[in-house]
Amino acid sequence: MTSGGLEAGGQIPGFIVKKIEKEVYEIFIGPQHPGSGHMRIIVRLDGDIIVEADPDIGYVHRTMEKLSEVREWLKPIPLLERMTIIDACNVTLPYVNALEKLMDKKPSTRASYLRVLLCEINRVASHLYGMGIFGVFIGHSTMYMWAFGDREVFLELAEALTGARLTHTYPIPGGVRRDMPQELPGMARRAVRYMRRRLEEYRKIFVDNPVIVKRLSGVGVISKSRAVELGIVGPNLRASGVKYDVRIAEPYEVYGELDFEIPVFEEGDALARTWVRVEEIKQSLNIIEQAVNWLETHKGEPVIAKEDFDKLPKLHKEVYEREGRVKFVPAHATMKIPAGKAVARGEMGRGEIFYYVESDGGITPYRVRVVTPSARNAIVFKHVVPGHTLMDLPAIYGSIDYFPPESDR
Amino acid sequence: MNSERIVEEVKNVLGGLAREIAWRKGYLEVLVEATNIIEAAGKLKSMGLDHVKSVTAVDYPKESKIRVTYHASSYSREDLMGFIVGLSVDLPRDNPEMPSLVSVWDGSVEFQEREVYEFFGVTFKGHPDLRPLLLIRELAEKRVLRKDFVVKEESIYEGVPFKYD
Amino acid sequence: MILDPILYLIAYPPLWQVLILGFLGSLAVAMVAIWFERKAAARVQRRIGPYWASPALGGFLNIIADMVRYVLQQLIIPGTVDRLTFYVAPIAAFIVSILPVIFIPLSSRPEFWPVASMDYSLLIALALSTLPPLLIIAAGWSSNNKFAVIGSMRESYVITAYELVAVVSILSASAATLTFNLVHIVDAQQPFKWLIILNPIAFLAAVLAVLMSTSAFPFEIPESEHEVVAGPYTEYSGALYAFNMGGAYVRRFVYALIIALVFLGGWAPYVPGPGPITGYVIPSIIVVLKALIIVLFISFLRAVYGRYRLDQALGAAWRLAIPLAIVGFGWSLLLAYIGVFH
Amino acid sequence: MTGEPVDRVYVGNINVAAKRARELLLGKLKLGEVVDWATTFSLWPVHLLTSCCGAEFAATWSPRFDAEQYGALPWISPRQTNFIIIEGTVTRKMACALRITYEQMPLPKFVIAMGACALDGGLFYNSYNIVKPWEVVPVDVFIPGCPPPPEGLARAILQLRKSIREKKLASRWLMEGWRPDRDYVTPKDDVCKWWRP
Repeated sequence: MTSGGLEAGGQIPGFIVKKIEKEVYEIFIGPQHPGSGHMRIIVRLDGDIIVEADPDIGYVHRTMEKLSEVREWLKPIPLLERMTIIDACNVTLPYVNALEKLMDKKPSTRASYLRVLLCEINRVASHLYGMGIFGVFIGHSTMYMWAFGDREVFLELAEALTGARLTHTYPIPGGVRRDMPQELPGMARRAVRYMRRRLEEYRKIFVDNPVIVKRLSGVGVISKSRAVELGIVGPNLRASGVKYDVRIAEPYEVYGELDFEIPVFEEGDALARTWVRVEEIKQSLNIIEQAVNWLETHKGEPVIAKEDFDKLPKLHKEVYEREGRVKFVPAHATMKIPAGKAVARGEMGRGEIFYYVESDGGITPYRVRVVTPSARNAIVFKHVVPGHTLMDLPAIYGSIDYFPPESDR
Repeated sequence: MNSERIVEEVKNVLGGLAREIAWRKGYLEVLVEATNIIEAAGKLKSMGLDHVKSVTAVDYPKESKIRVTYHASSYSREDLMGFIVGLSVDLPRDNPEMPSLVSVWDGSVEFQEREVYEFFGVTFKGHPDLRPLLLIRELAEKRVLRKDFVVKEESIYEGVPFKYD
Repeated sequence: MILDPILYLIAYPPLWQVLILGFLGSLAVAMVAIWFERKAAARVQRRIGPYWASPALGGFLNIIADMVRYVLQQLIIPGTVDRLTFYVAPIAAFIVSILPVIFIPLSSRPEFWPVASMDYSLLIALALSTLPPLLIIAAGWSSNNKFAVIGSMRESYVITAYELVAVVSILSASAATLTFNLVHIVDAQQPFKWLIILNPIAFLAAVLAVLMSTSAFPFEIPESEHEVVAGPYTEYSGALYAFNMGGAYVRRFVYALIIALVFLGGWAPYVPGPGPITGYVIPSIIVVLKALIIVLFISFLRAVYGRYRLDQALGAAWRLAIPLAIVGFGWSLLLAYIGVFH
Repeated sequence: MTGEPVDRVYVGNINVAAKRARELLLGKLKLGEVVDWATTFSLWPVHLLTSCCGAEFAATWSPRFDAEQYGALPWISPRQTNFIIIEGTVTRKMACALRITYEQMPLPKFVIAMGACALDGGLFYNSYNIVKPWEVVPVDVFIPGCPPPPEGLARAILQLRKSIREKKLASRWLMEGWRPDRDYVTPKDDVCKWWRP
């Protein structure tokens, strides 16, 4: 393919001329490529078979761990939720939990239920996002459009609850920012009913579509033992037969009191991963219903911790009574947190998120370490993709629901 | 399984390897020497801690050390799922070097050790593919997550030196 | 008179057919097909689709805007391509895609179609319609782009799979009617002895072959964008890309014309009468409408299916479509033996 | 023909001919207005995702907002598109991809920068790994917000269409070779330096 000029050492701007192994065809998929997202996969092909895949990530590395170290304790919350903007409550909740562990503070039960409600709304939206992207990766544009259209329903629900479509900044240490508006329970029940009906239509056009089933079954198989060795998380892990979910393993918030199941599949292929997502949406809808029912019947408790609420000045209490909205006292901005090391984890839509927060007693965190589900799933590209054909790459990529900004932080 | 039992079990498994075992908020920290970390990790893995959630490094310029912690947990043992054990090792700050644990924990630490390498400059001996993961070469050489790399901050504290000596 | 040869040259029917039906007609059909594809997909996906360019026409002018934009955009010729092939291949592919139209009759009146009434018109039309893929492969190969080369390789794999199916299933009409002349094939089907009713197996195989040959869903493999960007056309921009993109729709239309004549009875049950209106306009409209139904059906599949993997598509062709085509051919021989058409 | 020596072929100066044809088409025949009209209804953004505003970019083409009704259709390869939407932060790694993609696109081409990060860095203003996109490519329309809602992006597309029609941005390149309203932005330092060996 290379002409004589290139081999003779000619340089073309933007290109690199180097020798590669004989018989191996090296292609660079991304970052500007319809099948790559915000990353690059360097794929080496032997014929049509991938012999080596090297994920080159870091195209969206926005240095959140470093920036968290120079901001006051509350400010990393909006910062960190930008890494998974489509799953904003789930991604910041463990950080808040870690702060609460350091401060020995417990949120009020009502706040816990509100957090869980928003987390599950986000989980449904996040799964729909993943399924839409997956659909378009294997050429099914209708799935993309349907999933993104129905995702708007849940974004609207989140907007009614928090005031923002995507970046809610909802949980704060000791509680949440706002109480639930009056009309939310009705909206949520309608959304749940609608989504249950739509899932049936998804099954008809996508999950049971003969072309899709043929395309996905037996592709990207990760066995149970291999999944454990690679340390992958979330729906990908549960599709391989490992029954692990942080909501069950180490229940945080009020997940221990709620009634839900963890769907587990044994096949470990791309189709099973899709099915796990569909089933998890169903479970999340159940949780939304339970949370809304509880919130409707238990009114009156403040949405922040009792000791914080008592300290609020009179004006702020009036605002809370009138609008259900918590106004911060300025002292929050420069609050100090006792020295110590804390670890917190939570279950995002894509899997387990892990926070390590260390305080030296100052006004900013000493160290915030965050390991996101996508960062742990990235290893799949290196160890599972080789051996498949090139056309399987988008199927595997879409089925593990990899979201580069989350992985790169 | 409660928290006392797990401390007991870790103590039994590690024997004399552990220099210090203490509960932090949310995890059990086990401090070992860099020379026998592979042995300790192998023992923890045989106990059922089969994957690593996070390879966390923290820079302590005052004590001139970098602490690398492997936060391990279990997928296969249901009673261990709720606990996290942090296997820590202290490395000198000027030439941090330790054996890679890819041979023990395989894929779950492979990319995260690359991250620690590029952010802190910790060299993992025996790592199959040690090169920067997220950063470009120029930044990786600056060891950006160490405390002596300071980013500018415009805030109400502007002008106040923000420094960890 | 000296004007006579000039008039004859201008009014030479094959020229007319290529100019009017071949070029403008295929262009119009391609635009309708693209518009329908976008609007139908939008309808299934609960959207509006192209609209504000011309609200009265349902956004049809949007397709013209796209075409104008492509034609008048900058034409980038990368420094690393094989220049001659890069220029020539897409244009030649477009022209060759239209050429079979010369041999496709739209009326049984011989005064309108002197060339088309020749005795081997079906064979020649089929032979010409198998040429463009070679030029597409040349276009991809000359681009000197890795994605384009992979796309070309896939195109060549797919050709080997569908060509036999297309030829055998369409020639099964000849086996039934004992002629290669398209006019005679249509006349044999008058008024309702259409081959789609008498031999649905061959029709099914032919439609499968068209799906594969024009990279329609679920066989959109050479241009599968999530692995090989735009396949053989990755490096093409501006007018040359418009040729490439239009060429695919023209090929689809030409195949649909052949199928409309061979399986859907052409202008049957209408019998062309004398004069240009009854002898040419009405039958040609009937044929084009039948072809358009096939084209629109193929376009609609985009909204319903994903795409198969390469090996699955090849497997479907070799294991399913080729046996189907052969069975259809045998069925046609049986029809001929019984003497349905004679 | 008979008797004359055939040793010389007379052809016109192709540059002059092209210039005249251009003046005729654009001046007398109003082709420019057709080009401007066509470009406004055919703004196809290239598939380049730079950051998390991509979530709202995707939502803009979803059934609820459906930007395809304005004729904008996300397309695959830069060679066949004329429009980049920068979705938020551009990191130093991504700046190289952004610049290469921009240079691969045919003229006339347009850029919309989405989000506060594309303006001045937004939340990440003091990060060590970001660049300002307007230092890398010329930007036509900025959208504030973090992230801007889909309505904001749709409105930016309408704004871009308006300025194309009013300032004849699409047709002027045919006459003058480059957009007259904008200098050709070249990055101060080599954005792809990190990638070269």
